[in-house]
Amino acid sequence: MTTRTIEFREALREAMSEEMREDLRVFLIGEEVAQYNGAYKVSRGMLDEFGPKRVIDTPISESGFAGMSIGAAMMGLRPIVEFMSWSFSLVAADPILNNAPKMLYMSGGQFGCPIVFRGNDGAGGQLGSTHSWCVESMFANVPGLKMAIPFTPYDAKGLLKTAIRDDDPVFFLESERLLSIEGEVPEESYTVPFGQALIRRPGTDCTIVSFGRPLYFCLEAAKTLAQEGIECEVIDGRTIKPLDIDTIVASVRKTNYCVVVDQSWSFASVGSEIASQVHQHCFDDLDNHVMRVHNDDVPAPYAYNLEQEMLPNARKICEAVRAVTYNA
Amino acid sequence: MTTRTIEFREALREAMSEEMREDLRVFLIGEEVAQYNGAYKVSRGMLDEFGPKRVIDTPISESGFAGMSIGAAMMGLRPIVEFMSWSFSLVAADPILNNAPKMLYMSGGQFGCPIVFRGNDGAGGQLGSTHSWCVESMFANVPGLKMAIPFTPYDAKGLLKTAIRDDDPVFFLESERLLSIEGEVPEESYTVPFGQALIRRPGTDCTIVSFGRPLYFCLEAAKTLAQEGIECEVIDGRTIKPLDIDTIVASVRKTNYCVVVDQSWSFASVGSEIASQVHQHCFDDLDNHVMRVHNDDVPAPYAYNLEQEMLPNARKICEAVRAVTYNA
Amino acid sequence: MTTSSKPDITPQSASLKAKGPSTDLLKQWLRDMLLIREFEVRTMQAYQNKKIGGFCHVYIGQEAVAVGCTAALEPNDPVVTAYRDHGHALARGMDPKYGMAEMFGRIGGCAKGKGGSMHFFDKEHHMYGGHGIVGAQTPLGAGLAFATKYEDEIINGGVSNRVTLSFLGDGALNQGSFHEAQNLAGVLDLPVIFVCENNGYSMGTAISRGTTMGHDITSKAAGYGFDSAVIEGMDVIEVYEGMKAVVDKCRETSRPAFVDMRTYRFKGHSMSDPRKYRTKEEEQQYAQDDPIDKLANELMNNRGLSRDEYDVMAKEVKKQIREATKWAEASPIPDIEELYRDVYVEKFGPYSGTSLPAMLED
Amino acid sequence: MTTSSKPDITPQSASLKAKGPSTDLLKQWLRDMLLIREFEVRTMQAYQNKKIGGFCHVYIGQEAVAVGCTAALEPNDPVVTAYRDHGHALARGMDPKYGMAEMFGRIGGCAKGKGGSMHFFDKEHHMYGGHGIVGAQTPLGAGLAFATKYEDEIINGGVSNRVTLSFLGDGALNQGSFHEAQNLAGVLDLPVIFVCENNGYSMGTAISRGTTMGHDITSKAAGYGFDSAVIEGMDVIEVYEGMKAVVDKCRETSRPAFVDMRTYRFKGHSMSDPRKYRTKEEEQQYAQDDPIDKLANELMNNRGLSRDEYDVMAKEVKKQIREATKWAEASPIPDIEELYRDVYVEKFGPYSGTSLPAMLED
Ligand SMILES: Cc1ncc(C[n+]2csc(CCOP(=O)(O)OP(=O)(O)O)c2C)c(N)n1
Ligand SMILES: Cc1ncc(C[n+]2csc(CCOP(=O)(O)OP(=O)(O)O)c2C)c(N)n1
Ligand SMILES: [Mg+2]
Ligand SMILES: [Mg+2]
Repeated sequence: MTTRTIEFREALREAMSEEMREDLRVFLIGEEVAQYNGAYKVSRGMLDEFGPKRVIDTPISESGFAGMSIGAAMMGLRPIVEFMSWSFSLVAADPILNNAPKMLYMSGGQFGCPIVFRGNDGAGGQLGSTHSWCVESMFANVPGLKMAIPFTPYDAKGLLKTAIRDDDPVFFLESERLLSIEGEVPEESYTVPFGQALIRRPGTDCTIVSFGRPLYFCLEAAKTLAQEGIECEVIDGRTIKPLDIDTIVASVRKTNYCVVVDQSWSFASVGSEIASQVHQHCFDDLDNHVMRVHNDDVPAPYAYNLEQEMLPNARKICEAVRAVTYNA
Repeated sequence: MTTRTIEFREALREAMSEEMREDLRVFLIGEEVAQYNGAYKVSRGMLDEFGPKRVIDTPISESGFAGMSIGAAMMGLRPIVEFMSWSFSLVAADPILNNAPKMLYMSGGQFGCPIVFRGNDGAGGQLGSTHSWCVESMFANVPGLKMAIPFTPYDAKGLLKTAIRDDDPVFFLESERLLSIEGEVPEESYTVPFGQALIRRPGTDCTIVSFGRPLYFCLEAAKTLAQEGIECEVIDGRTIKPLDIDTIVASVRKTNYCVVVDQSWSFASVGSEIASQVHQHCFDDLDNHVMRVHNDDVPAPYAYNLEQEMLPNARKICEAVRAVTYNA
Repeated sequence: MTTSSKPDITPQSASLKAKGPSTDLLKQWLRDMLLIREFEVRTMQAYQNKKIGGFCHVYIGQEAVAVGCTAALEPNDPVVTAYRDHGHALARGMDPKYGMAEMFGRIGGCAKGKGGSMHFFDKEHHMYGGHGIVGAQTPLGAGLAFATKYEDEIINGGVSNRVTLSFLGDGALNQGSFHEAQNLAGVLDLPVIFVCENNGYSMGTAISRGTTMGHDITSKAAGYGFDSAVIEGMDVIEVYEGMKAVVDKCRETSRPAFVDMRTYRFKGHSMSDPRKYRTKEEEQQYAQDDPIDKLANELMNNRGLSRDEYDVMAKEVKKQIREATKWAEASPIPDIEELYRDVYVEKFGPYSGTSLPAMLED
Repeated sequence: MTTSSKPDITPQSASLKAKGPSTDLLKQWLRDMLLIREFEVRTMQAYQNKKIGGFCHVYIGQEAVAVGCTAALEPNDPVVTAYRDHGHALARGMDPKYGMAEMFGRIGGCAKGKGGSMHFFDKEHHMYGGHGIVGAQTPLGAGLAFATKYEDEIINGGVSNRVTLSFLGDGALNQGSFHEAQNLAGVLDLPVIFVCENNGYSMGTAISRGTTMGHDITSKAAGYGFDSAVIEGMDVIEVYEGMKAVVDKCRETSRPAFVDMRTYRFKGHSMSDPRKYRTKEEEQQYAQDDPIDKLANELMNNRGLSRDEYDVMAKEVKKQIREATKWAEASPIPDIEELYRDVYVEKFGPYSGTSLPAMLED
């Protein structure tokens, strides 16, 4: 495979463009995706290639265009719905949670929803509390949907292609903080399957599980900890639903310690879910309880120092790993 | 204290009426709360007593009247907002999650939101998937709000009065399935504080933690299990936020086993949170991992047999307790 | 079609009235309305007998709307509506046995017993539900119209020119989603008609109490630049003729439209509604407008339908519903495996993929 | 105030124009507009210098709106707006140092550095934010009006008769929450005026692309039975006079109203906007409409303001903002303890209750 280095946002764009070339049913819709080339330039150039009937600008009506796209998906189209930010998806909570993931069930198997909702998720850009949502914990509670959080440009492209081809609704959570990072991506077409976690750094002493952007903090922490003689195994879950608990369990059985790092608030979160499942599967393997590192349980503040402190940063991860492995 | 037997819905009504008599800032607003006397007759007679300026019918505009009430709360009024069902609160997710719980923070302490959102929560009435939401797991993720789930008429009244007097936003989750049950309620005014769990049945062999309606299933299961020689301690958490983890931990330290029963879906749920916290605090006390009983991870089906099977019923609880205590 | 302050679409009344719908067609409509009525009467009975659970909203009084609107459509035009959906499904052609079985919670139901009364779906007949959240079906309706147009323009390069009907209650006028759906339909030129079944009440709230400009809701449509019409919904011929004009124009122009369809529900909002919010007089007044009586009278007085013919028709319908009910009762309750079916198309974990209801295989 | 197809409220132009606002008042407005302009210029600079983070939307070009609207209000009339909120806060009377400190993320900020540019609040000046979610402030605005009325009728038995201004961008026209807010305001007779700062664009979307009837948005207000007005927002005198009529009527009748306030933002949507969606010509055209120049000219040509006086005023304003910026820079970053403050009023667990910003204690 020949590869080249591209930005995360380009990887996303390639995924969409390739799938749109392959499948006429696929289209992109959202605020400023067309003429403006995307608020974050993810869709730059797509209007030129596909025209305004397949790259569609909308008014600021998330509930309306999400619902409309669900209707289109019921008829067999395969919409990619861009939320400028997942923070703006709360106004569309009803269609995305009550319609898309339940239509197949309520209709007794008649109408599925092959749809992708995607956009920026998570704090870290000093956007204040209304604009800094990490929706994964809230929305992952709901059956009928799948959820992916890419960490590298490679995964951004591969997971998004899988999402677009998937026959079920997929919530695809990107991080604005990652859009400009670069990574190796093959020239050839490829996909990354859902439900397969990846070991981003092998280690023997403590398993760290995370998704998306906080993996950077995890890898940073792992480096620091390695200097202290603690070798962490950092696992990138890649999809929250389906969750590859097997890879996590296998690692914990080896390391006997586990820290979960989740950028959402702690209460009733992806973090608590993974902690709970790890305890269940590894009760006899664990030498300490699972530790969790989260955003602090407060609305996202604007001030830089407060926001940085709120995030599940490397310092907190180091502290958690040291605390959990103290008896190693 | 003299008591009398009243219905759950009457207990709720008394709480609201008493507080409205005491405090002119309190008002009730929602669909059909006034002229119709409430879709579930919770507010029966309140229009007659308080008039249409304090018991206010609204159009079917949850986002609008929730947001409007938040604005009123910013000015110091103390709205009680009735959602006919919490299932209909998804269309109001933005105001109730982005505004109410964050206003105090975003305004740097200037504008609090003393508001109560209340209504029916949970499946069990064959209402199908759009009308059977258990929102506790999704919404409890968010800091800045409190959350109460009453189980008896006594608590319904006492907790609701506390909620109305509270200066922070409270999500108050009732069960339509409980509205007609009766219970002893004092004549005298009283409140039930937030953050204090209650042992509904003392026991020595296994702790069962739950909230609201599933406690019936828990008590039913505890009876069955007692006949098998397993004495369960059934804890009613009463408020999810704040969570009285101390009472739960004290119980688990005694019983060494724990089952959490949560009527919401399992993933990233109140159940996973409690399981995770119990593991954290009782790692050395537990003789097995915490078991969780939830709604099955599917949209709520309409058919009676499917719905009953989906619920966290007594059979599943018994199975969980037996499974977790197998090594006792 | 009565006129409002600004009815933008008028049927070519003269010419249409001249030929008008044929007598055979009218008889068919009468039969369709009788079928819905009988279905609903049995539904109420079954509900009282606790064979049906959950919420149940019957369509009695509004039959002319579903039947007349359907008559104005092509068979493959998509339709979507709210939870008061039995009439639309039957008018669209769903065999009543599947509807009844659905409400009985049986595997033979149109949604295998998983949807219930509020969630009737029928893919074959282009009926996209049955939706429980007030207003939520209206963006879906825009989406169906979007898809028909997209299929024409992008996929098939053809000109199926389908028109979507998106029904809503007058209560849904005040939901934000409907506002957004209309604006989107407007800016995207979608061939969708929003038919407001204005029965004057959302639950116990008279339209004048909950809706600004409740006396003239087409004024709202003007704010989206829509054509609109006010149609007398208790007369199936007026419904048909009024809708035919709106549908034809929509098909031709691919422009959305709004219809204030004046109707009345004879029963309560749902099965548990004491109807204290309206007077007996008002109900009696409307009872005289019974759309079935009206058409039956027209047929008997002017089109030679005999009393006997009518009785035979009514009897046939009764029999059909009786048999549908029997069929529904005989249909088994769903296997517990159905719990984990139709959650995801893909099979994984506890989920066993999806399968179609028997309705689509018969 | 220009006329639209249906402007329902007209100022008593003759009489008002006759006396009109006094020269002193006009000078004050000029100063207020200059202050906002200078604040925004420094904001842009500070943003470029990375002293400000997050999203930042400046108000340059729209100054006449905030200043003219405020002038039409009583000091205790509540105001709420969207994220482009600096102008409203300053016009309402917030000392610019608190705003600048807020954007610098300092404890001296109006929200102790927790809100940022999009979330300016000022309780003393009845400024209820600064809200980031498009449209979300409009139900809040209805709620403020509800509360003023409720206080009058239920609590105080008095007649404060406050009027609430709820600002929104033209992009918010298409959010469901605004639709619901308007209908509620209508059925509940709330004294709220929805002022649409129609600057022609929501981000890169021209109003004609995103909004049906974009050329005449008062047609939407008609669907709620509102009075409405179209006001030329680049001329502070027109804003004041037009708004005064609307505000007075609202105060008198307790009926909501809608204003199509025609304005233009001279800069990009936010700090990162290349403005490719509009032409240089269009921008130059509007630059000639600069509301500050317009008022300055009026004052110089007809009211005897001298060049010197103007320069002194401009200099004072510059100095005030320079000092505000210095003050802001000198304000400390928030203690880490602030993280867990203001989450709940009640103290419990890690939460340490709440405290007011220094702004309210000075
Ligand atoms: C968002 C939402 N809020 C509330 C309800 C509860 N509810 C169901 S039907 C109804 C009244 C709807 O009236 P209308 O739209 O006029 O329809 P009709 O019943 O007259 O057919 C209400 C309030 C709901 N289903 N969805
Ligand atoms: C619900 C929601 N969707 C999207 C956004 C992102 N966004 C912020 S401002 C904006 C444009 C708003 O335009 P307009 O209302 O005209 O206000 P203006 O910027 O012109 O002042 C958008 C799309 C948001 N903040 N909230
Ligand atoms: Mg109705
Ligand atoms: Mg604008």
